[in-house]
Amino acid sequence: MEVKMTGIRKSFGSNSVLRGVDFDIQAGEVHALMGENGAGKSTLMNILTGLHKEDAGEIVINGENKRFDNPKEAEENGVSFIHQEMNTWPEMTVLENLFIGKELKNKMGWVKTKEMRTLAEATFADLGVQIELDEDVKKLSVGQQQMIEIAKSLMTNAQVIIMDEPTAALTEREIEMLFKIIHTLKTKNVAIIYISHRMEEIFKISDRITVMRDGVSIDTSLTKETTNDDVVRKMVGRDLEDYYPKKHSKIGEVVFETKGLTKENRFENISFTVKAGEIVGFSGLMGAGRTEIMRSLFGIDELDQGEIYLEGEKITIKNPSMAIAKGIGFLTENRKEEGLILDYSIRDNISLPSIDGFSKKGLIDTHAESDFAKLLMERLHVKAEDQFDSVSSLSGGNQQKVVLAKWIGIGSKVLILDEPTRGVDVGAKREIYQLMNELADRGVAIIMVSSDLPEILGVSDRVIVIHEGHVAGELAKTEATEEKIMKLATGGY
Amino acid sequence: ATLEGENTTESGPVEEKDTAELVVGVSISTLNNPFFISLEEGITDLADEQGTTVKSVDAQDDTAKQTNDIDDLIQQGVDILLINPVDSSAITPAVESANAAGIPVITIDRSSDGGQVVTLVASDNVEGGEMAAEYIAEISGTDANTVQLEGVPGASATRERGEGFTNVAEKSLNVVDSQTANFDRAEGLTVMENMLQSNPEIQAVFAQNDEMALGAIQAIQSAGKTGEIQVVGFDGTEDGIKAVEAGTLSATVAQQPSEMGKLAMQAAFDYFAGETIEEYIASPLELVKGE
Amino acid sequence: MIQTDTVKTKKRNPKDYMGKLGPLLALVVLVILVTVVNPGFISPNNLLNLLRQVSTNALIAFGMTFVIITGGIDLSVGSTLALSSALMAGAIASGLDPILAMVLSLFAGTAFGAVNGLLITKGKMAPFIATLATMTIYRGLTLVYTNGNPITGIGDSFIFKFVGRGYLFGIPFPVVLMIISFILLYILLHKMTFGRKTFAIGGNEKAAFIAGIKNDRIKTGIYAISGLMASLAGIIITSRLDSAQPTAGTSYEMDAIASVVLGGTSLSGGRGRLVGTLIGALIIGTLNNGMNLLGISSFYQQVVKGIVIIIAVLLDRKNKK
Amino acid sequence: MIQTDTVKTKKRNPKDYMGKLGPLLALVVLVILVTVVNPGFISPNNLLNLLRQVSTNALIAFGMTFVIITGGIDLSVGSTLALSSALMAGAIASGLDPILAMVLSLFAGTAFGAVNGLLITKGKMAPFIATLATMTIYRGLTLVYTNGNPITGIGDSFIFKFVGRGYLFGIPFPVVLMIISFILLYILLHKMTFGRKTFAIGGNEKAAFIAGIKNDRIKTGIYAISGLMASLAGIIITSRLDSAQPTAGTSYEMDAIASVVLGGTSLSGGRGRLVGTLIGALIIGTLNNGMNLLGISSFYQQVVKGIVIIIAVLLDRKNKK
Ligand SMILES: Nc1ncnc2c1ncn2[C@@H]1O[C@H](COP(=O)(O)OP(=O)(O)OP(=O)(O)O)[C@@H](O)[C@H]1O
Ligand SMILES: Nc1ncnc2c1ncn2[C@@H]1O[C@H](COP(=O)(O)OP(=O)(O)OP(=O)(O)O)[C@@H](O)[C@H]1O
Ligand SMILES: O[C@@H]1[C@H](O)[C@H](O)CO[C@H]1O
Ligand SMILES: [Mg+2]
Ligand SMILES: [Mg+2]
Repeated sequence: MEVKMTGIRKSFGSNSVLRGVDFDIQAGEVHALMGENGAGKSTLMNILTGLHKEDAGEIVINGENKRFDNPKEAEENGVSFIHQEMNTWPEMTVLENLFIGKELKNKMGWVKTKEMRTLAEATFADLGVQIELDEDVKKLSVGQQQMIEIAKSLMTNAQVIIMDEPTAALTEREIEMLFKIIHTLKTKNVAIIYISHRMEEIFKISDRITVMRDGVSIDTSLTKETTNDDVVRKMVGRDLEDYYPKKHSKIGEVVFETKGLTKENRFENISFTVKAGEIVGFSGLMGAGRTEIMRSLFGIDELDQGEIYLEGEKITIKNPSMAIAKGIGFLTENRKEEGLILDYSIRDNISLPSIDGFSKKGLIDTHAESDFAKLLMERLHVKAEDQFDSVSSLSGGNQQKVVLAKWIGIGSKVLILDEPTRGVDVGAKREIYQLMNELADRGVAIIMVSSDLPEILGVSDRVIVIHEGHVAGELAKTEATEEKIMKLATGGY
Repeated sequence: ATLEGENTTESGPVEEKDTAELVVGVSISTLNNPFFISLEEGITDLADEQGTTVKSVDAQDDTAKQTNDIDDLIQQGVDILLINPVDSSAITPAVESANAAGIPVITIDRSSDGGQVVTLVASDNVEGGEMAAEYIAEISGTDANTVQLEGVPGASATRERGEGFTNVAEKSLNVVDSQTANFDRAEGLTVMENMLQSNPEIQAVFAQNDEMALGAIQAIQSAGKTGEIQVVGFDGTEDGIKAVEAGTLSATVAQQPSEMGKLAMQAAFDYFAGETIEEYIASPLELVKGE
Repeated sequence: MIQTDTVKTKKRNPKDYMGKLGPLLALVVLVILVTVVNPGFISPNNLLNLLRQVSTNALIAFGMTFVIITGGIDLSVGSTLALSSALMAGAIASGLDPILAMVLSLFAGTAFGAVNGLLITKGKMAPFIATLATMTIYRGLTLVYTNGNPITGIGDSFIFKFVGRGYLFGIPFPVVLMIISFILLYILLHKMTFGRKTFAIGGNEKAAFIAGIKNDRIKTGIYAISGLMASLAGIIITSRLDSAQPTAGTSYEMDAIASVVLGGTSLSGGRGRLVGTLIGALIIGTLNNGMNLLGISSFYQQVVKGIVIIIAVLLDRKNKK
Repeated sequence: MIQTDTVKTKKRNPKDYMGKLGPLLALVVLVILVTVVNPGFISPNNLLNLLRQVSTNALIAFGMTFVIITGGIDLSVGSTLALSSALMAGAIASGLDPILAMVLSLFAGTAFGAVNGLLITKGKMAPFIATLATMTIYRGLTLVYTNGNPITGIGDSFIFKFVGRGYLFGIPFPVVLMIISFILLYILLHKMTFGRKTFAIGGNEKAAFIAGIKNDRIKTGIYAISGLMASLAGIIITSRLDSAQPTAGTSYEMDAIASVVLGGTSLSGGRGRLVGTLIGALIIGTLNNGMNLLGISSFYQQVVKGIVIIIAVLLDRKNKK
């Protein structure tokens, strides 16, 4: 199948998001679509699959002028879309999720469960994942849910598969698996549109790269004829210096320490320390339990056992409010569900954890609050008209910066960042790293959970590897390599 | 396929029973209203005196619930049913069920449109409505501008009092407005307030029960028209009588709910004593007026 | 093959069963309690009586289950019941064939439900406020149509009487209707794609749309079903009372919603079971019937009912943990 | 096409103003309509009368606004009103100082509200079902306490009479209470951290919790406020009726919720304004008062009220687009 989109334009209200995009895809190729957050990549794909309607432009499919009215129609015509935001039903089982809207049914309209089960098992086997089909999806990790989305798409026998940041929630292992599948699909002449902010992946699997900037397609070239720096330059419009900025901070005393943190069936005997000015990276496979450890020590989930020390003093944390009062901040991995109030303004989001600090006898000093928000926005280069813009109108990267701003604002001594750059473009990533460095300079102790191995290696002073709820090992910056981390992460020594 | 209430057990000669052995099922339309509380008290007081067992249920003004309640009483094998229907028509099948089970029925305050009942104990609501209208014409003059506060739409008391009132008012009063206030005091207040706004020259009010009348009196008071507007209520509840004594309520068509209950209970005793019972036992109505 | 992907929680988690059994357990405990105090409770006669009492609420609650699974609510069921019944009774009274009149009533109920659905989907109104408004409107129309009076003189036809007062092989016909409806709706909800879509809409409306589900159509259909069930309950009540009452069905939505929630269906949508609703309706019915049998005063009955609802919901929460 | 096509961005979006003005516009149109047909409507006397009628519903709706902003609902307000009033009247009748009795009533209302809050937060019950249960329980307790009879003989104290029947500079005292409550609650909701937290919980409960907000405490406080406002309304009603009615407040929750929604507060939480609620309450009050003035039969009144609610909500939706 061949698709050709030319001169695509689209505005949301007064916000013109696509201003003339040309994009094409040929059978059997992997075509990477690159661009900063908010460049319009997802919007372009939404138009292709009929979720949005273009204002102007032409779509030609197999030589025919054609557009789809809705995603279902696109899918029936062989174009499947794995969305950036997952479209799962948490309360329903894996099996039900896989077949929503396309259940196999007999002539009477009865659902044929057995046949669906067989088909699902086969697909999972192809993907190399083992997920219980009768489990509720809400009990799965983000990564596992992502695999379900991929499986869903594979089952449609699509000719074109759009993958919008499919690996953002995956770790190396699953990514390897996904790439194998992509190769198989290519041999079956399936075309893949691949969107990702992980540069190294792009060069590994794509045949062509199209770069978008501010709603315009800048360039399309063969992957083998271009370079990483080249693509980055086209995306951000200037040269980026080194990807992982140098960190100079002095590492001081131990600020934060845990001893024997345990939560039944989740993790056991987790002990570690973090020093002032230090960035400790937490690595591990999908579902290893990193997120759960952090949630428990921050008081979101309950801890069964263990002790927490802050600056040498034993502290108890029963809920986030207590953690914040002690000077601990936590950027959660799921910014839309737990990090932001999407409909609210940037200011209201930034000031939320510090709101009591702006109150005089309970009355909010809105001037001080606005100054505070403004300062942080400038400091973090949040791209927005002003602080009263609603967060939902920002691009993913800028949303992530708002969450970050909110935690920096409370003046934490200890900052836990769970997947801080998930779905964030290269430019913004670099700014976030720089920010982490600056915080470290000021003596903040930073814990960074990340599934992005290069990032772990590039940013951390020390790496702790979690395997099935246990600390599998610890590596100093100097000794850490991808191989060593993977070995620990998979239970090897 | 069969129907319930189809095969009425022939009510042969009544098996005489002593009051102390009797189990009486009582179904009251609602206990959210002082009137029916007095009614139930009338029944239980007499029953207690005679050592009779009473099983009482409250339909909360829901016709369907009352049918269920009566089924429950029939299940428990009561000897006789004293029913104060929520609605005269809707009670019919329940009475038929009781007939089929061979359980005699006495209705109180409101009749049953069908089935066989031993007797109906009630005051004549139509007559009461007429009494009220006549008294208003007497104190406020013929063709006085009068408004009516109606009870719960569809309730037989509402219909019958309205009917009686209209019978007389058509000829001798000038009815300027008539709205429902659901037998409720708070609604009586607001509805009256609004009526006063739209009809400043109201001279008299007929409220289909005392609760609404008392609400209307508050509205008249806050409009500063106490004394200018005559209010006539219905029921003769404790509060109503007090208001008549205080002169804020001109009159109330007093029913005697407790007496009604007693009469019904007594009829049940007489029935099981083998006496013949009148088809209709009138509970006294009395116009209680200030001086 | 990669092993690390497996989920630790297994399919047959005993706690899951507890969660599902929670409502049933509550019902059993309740039945035992009532029986101990008054053994007459479990006499076959009383049980049939109880089932007949339960049937109307159960029918309404079945429809409400669909609505609540989509994350909605239908406050208008009581008024829909009253209006469709009044129309039917009016038609019979003015000479229409009773069977046709009953069909008319079911159509009317379905239409009133569909109006709710359209307000919610096309009008994008919150279900609570849309059905609150139609609750008032349908009730008002009933009062206007009946002029506040019950409609009587409708009871000649055997078929019509049979619907509410008949027995089939010793089982009250309303109970038969309840069982048939249960089976049909069970299949619709749990075995057919319509049900899957219902759950999908409740679980994640946006994702359902993207998955090609015609949310608006399904939702309108669901509110129509709710209206249909309300009008069916209305036919039974009208037949049982031999008259259409203008105030019929007042506040029935509350018992129906309570039954659905007691049955374990979540008010936030996306989760629920029809068999749970049946059990919920039986709990409410047993409470009503049992407390009458135990001679508890109607004032205390309300207190007890509220407390039982709280306890049952809390227990269910606990089991689900 | 999916719904999110809209930009709900700028604070200073002119369409937003339209959205905010929507309810006010509806009110103005309504007032003009009624006045044209019956000029008596805008006589100062009737307006004061209208405001006094509105005051109790407005007070309850103010509390309800907080509840709805958190994404909750409080069905128990009417029963809370009745129970706290009955307790107060009982206390006065048995000789307690009326002022103390009024304070007692406010405390009681607050406590009943807090019980709702605890069921919802600690018991993790859905607000709808928790307050549905307490609605039944509080009503039952009221009936038990009053034995179904109104409590009378409480009207001797000037202060007590004044609360419902007094005038301050020609303004009915209930209206004064409404204005004072409005100002205090406005500050609480829109100017203080408590309000900010209320919105945050409604906007995203999880995010609010993680940001260190004590959700449970705030929510419990909010339901307590709702109870407090209901009991305040109860004092006014009791004073006006010179007696505590066991059935007082029945179905008041519906008018309160309708007022809140008409005022533009979203039932899904996170969005709302107290001034909107005031306007919403005025719309409902104008409807009730106006239709009486126009002599519309009470049956049709219900139909009209429902239709106006639908139209107002639809217009509001439209403006917000
Ligand atoms: N439904 C919508 N309504 C209004 N604005 C929208 C909508 N969808 C997207 N936008 C805006 O369009 C722009 C492009 O968004 P899009 O999601 O296409 O970016 P993207 O290139 O996929 O970015 P990312 O890498 O962060 O996913 C953004 O500024 C976004 O805020
Ligand atoms: N509520 C739950 N019920 C059952 N299992 C759960 C639940 N929450 C998490 N898990 C499981 O616990 C394990 C740890 O998950 P966690 O999210 O902490 O992993 P992680 O190391 O942060 O990985 P990820 O990259 O997926 O976030 C996973 O296997 C997950 O499926
Ligand atoms: O006779 C009673 C009383 O008047 C009561 O106030 C309302 O219902 C009627 O049936
Ligand atoms: Mg995107
Ligand atoms: Mg994680």
